[in-house]
Amino acid sequence: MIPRSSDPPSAPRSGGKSSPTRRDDDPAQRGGGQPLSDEEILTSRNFHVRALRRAWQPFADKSLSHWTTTVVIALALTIYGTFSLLLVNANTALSRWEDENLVTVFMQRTVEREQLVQVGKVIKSHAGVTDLTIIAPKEAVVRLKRMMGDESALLDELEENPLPYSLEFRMARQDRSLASNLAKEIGAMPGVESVSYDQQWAERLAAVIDTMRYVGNVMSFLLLAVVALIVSNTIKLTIIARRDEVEIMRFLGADDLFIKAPFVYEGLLQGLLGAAGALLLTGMLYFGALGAVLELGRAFGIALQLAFLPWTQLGVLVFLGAALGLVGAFLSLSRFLDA
Amino acid sequence: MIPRSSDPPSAPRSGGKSSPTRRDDDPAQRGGGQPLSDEEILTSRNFHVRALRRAWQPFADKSLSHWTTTVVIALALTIYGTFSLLLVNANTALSRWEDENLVTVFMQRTVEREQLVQVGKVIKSHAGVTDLTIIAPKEAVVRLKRMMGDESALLDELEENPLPYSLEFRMARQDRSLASNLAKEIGAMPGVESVSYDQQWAERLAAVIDTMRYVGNVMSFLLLAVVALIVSNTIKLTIIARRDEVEIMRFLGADDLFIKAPFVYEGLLQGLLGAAGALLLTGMLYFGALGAVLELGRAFGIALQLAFLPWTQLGVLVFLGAALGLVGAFLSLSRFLDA
Amino acid sequence: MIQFHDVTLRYPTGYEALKKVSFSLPRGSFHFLTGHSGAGKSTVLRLIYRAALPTEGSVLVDGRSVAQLSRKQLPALRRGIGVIFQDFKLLYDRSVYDNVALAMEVAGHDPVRVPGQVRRALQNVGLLERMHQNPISLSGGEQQRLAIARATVNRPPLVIADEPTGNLDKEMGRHIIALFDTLHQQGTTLLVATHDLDLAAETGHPRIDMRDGGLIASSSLSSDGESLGEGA
Amino acid sequence: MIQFHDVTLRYPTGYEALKKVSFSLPRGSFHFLTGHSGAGKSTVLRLIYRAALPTEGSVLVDGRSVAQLSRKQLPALRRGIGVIFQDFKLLYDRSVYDNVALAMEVAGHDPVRVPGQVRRALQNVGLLERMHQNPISLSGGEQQRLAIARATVNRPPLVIADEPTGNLDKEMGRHIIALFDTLHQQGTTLLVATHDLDLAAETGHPRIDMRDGGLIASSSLSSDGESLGEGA
Ligand SMILES: Nc1ncnc2c1ncn2[C@@H]1O[C@H](COP(=O)(O)OP(=O)(O)OP(=O)(O)O)[C@@H](O)[C@H]1O
Ligand SMILES: Nc1ncnc2c1ncn2[C@@H]1O[C@H](COP(=O)(O)OP(=O)(O)OP(=O)(O)O)[C@@H](O)[C@H]1O
Ligand SMILES: [Mg+2]
Ligand SMILES: [Mg+2]
Repeated sequence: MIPRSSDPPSAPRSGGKSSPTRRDDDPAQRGGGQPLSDEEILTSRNFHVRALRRAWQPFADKSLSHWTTTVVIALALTIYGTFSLLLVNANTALSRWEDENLVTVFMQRTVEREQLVQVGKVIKSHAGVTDLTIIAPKEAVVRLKRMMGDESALLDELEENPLPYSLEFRMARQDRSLASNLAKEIGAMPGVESVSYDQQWAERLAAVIDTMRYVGNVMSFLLLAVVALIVSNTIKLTIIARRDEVEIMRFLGADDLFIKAPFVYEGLLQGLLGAAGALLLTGMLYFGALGAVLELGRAFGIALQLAFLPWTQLGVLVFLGAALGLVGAFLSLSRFLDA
Repeated sequence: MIPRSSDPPSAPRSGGKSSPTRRDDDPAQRGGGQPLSDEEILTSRNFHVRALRRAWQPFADKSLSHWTTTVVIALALTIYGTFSLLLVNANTALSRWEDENLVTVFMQRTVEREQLVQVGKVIKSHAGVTDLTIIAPKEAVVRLKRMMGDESALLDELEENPLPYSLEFRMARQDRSLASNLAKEIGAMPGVESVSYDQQWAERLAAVIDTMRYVGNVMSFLLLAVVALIVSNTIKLTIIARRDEVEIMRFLGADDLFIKAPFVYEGLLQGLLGAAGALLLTGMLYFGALGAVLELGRAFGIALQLAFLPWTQLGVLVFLGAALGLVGAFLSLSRFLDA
Repeated sequence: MIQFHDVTLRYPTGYEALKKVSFSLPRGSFHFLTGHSGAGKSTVLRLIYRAALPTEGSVLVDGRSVAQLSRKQLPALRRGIGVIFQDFKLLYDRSVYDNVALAMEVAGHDPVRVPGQVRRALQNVGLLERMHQNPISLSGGEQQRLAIARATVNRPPLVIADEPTGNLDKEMGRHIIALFDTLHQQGTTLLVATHDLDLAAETGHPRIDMRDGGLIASSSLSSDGESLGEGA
Repeated sequence: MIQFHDVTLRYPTGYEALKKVSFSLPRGSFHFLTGHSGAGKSTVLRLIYRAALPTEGSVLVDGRSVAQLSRKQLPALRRGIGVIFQDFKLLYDRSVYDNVALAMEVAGHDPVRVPGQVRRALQNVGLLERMHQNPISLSGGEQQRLAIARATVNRPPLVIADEPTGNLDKEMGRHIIALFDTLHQQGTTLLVATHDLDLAAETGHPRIDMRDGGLIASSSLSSDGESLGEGA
């Protein structure tokens, strides 16, 4: 008889019937030994390591869908991060402007020193007034020239300084609402030509920023919801690819957590990797934009500034990444594993 | 004997052996009849209808992944569309500004009428000069006041108009490069104080727009590449879900095109639906932004305009959607069906 | 070990696959479950590891009604039963070895014990040399033997086999039955569904005979002293 | 119809599943292919519908070497062969009817002809009443019969069956063989792999016997006048 290479001759035909008795060397495992309880399995030191390794598998296998999803998360969080960056800087600009809150009192050209001092006293007597300064006509011309830029040549022609004295002061934040009353009162005093204050501008800008913030929040929410769906899709992909595995593990007596943990870790991994990518991208965008903004500022002669995201916002980014991954995972699990 | 309800008593046990002879009523189909050729199958009038119906199936089944992908395509194309919208409008603004291309010649305060006319003649003699105007000092003050806004009160104090005569003209587009030479020549003439022209500003703005366009193109390309990957993932999902079906159809003798067509249609459908969504969203954004921009313009006293995308750009959007879907489909097909 | 009390199972299609089936198998027994294609053999087995629930009547395993097990208790029941599925249910994305090892992992066995026990189970069915291959590259009969190795590697107190020799030649079929006999001698309870009456007759183990969802009393069964319900 | 010339098949693992196998089956013949589990029966069948390519030697179907078919010609070859797979290869996301109809759609049959022919094929295997069910709800043997219905619905000139009665009781097994006999009488060429020597013996059709990847000459074969190569 030709030897049957497909059936190792040692075991099934010849040694098959005797080999099962060899299990005697392992008495704890005899046919009838009770299997471990759920708790014992799940608390076993290897459980989470195994689940995490299983979750990492598709990334290590360079699964296109997993890396794509990670990139998508990174991009979405980068958009969110860029938006935060804009808002943070717009807010800084606004509060700096609000802090300025300069009120300027223009005196008549014919004003007398007496009147100037009188007006200064009245202003000082009001609550919340700070940084009161008197601007002499000379100083005023310098400022006007700076403001007119290229056309300042016109002013060189003036034979006599046409500008009057003026007074500047700021108002403490809490008393800001009084500014318009104060402006009216001062405007009525003798020797005062007119009063201007930029509170109105600040209010308009604040309204614009509020709208931006609102639109941004709505858009970010939609964006993140879509990304959660994408994550959930990717995990659905894994679940479908492992549908047989899950069914078979169920039949072999695997616990719910044992089956689900790898998918949850998978979502979490995608989210965290995505967040890491987003931090990197946002950082790169920041430095790119920083150069451009400074350049632009120089070109238009304005001193622009750009701050990076504060730590709390960076934390929010990482948290959003993790949350996206987990929400995506649980969406898929509840739809495709508990049915 | 108890009747075996699981085996219809009519057929297998009793009538089984005789029923195959009934095929005689269909002589063309006898065992040995040649099956149709590939061409005949593929050109059959039902082929594309069937493939399209099969492709629509997951959408009709409300497959989360298919609709998500469609939304993702829509969002990506909307971002692209919004970007185009910005560029189109920035370009319009730029070309309007370039059309302005105003050159202003400030005369000395002491200029004589003779000199003024002389300068005007020289300017006129140059090619490409249009719209030459003389601005009297009175008119100049009105303009300066408009420019200074709130601080124009200062000018009221002037006892004597301190501003000189000036001349304004524009240059035709093709002769624009001559502006700086012309400016130098005029600047050297007697009675001329200084020459200013805003060509430099236009050049700076053009540089900014060019950078925007470059960054935008790079970003759009990346974005669309990612979206193509997402589409390809969704189709991969379908392919995996139908892996057995594909294998079995291969074994049954299905042609390549017969197997692939539904997936290609599926990608195309996703892309076109996404493009439709993008048109809708971009339109909505446009009308939303239009209100905001006009509002903003009013607040800051500038006349802002916002045009919608031209037809060609809308066509590009639809084309991009279709291309995304097809590229995604072919990516998946080549990776998962031809292996 | 296993008790069926007037079990009826109607599938959602309205088809009555089991009709008032009653029987009881004591711990440590070895029974064959025979019957024509579609008689209800697989359905009986599915009820035991709760892949199906009875429409009427009750199924007890180890004295507990499987229908009343909570979601959390089900895995423990299944870890106590080694099932050989009619369609094998192997995983084709991992090696022969890993297929068997999975059963031990799921049951939470000490990792150091896994390799030795997996090798022994594979040797019992003659697949030790195929350890590193993918099951897809095994012949039909080899896959069936792999399913047997996986079901027995944990040495569960109860082994349920659905047509375990359908893809095996006579010689290999006898070898598998001999393997079951060894398990039986060590105290394992066995229930083996098959359509091969010759195979069942050869061994002399009691037979439960089914026809159209009901039981037919069998001589070897009554001689074994088992209580048997009437077929519908 | 089918010719094997010194066919050797070495799998990537290095395992030699077929060793210089030669035989030839004339058009209109009906052969059994027998052998132990792992002998190489399924491998021989896979070579015919080109799910595998020979390492050495050549396989001819209808006088054409299958190895030399272009990618575009392969589908036509397969449409001419009705295959019953050992693992059935059914689609569990559609009805019994649709499983059979798919074979006709793929072959591009006139849609109006599909329903009648599908019904007849299902009736032949006793599954007409199960038409609207999902194959997942069929018993093992019923699924096997569904696979038979699908393979024969197009009435292909060549039918290849891999263990088509492994999940069927004797009575149903005989019925299927009778169905094959009817096809045979109508001119279909048949090759049926099985490990059930009794079933093959009963029918009197010639047998090709395999052992470890080689052929063993069989009396009924030589009496049939077929040329047979030597086993390795
Ligand atoms: N989910 C279901 N829905 C409807 N009918 C079902 C379902 N599952 C099984 N059946 C029917 O119940 C009957 C018994 O099925 P079962 O699988 O128990 O048969 P069996 O004895 O194992 O047959 P075989 O030897 O062919 O495997 C069959 O006729 C089958 O079609
Ligand atoms: N892809 C593969 N890689 C490696 N070995 C393989 C592969 N496919 C089959 N084999 C081996 O080739 C041998 C013959 O396999 P084949 O499926 O032809 O056997 P068979 O006669 O059909 O057996 P059975 O009756 O068990 O189905 C087996 O030992 C099998 O393990
Ligand atoms: Mg069954
Ligand atoms: Mg085989």
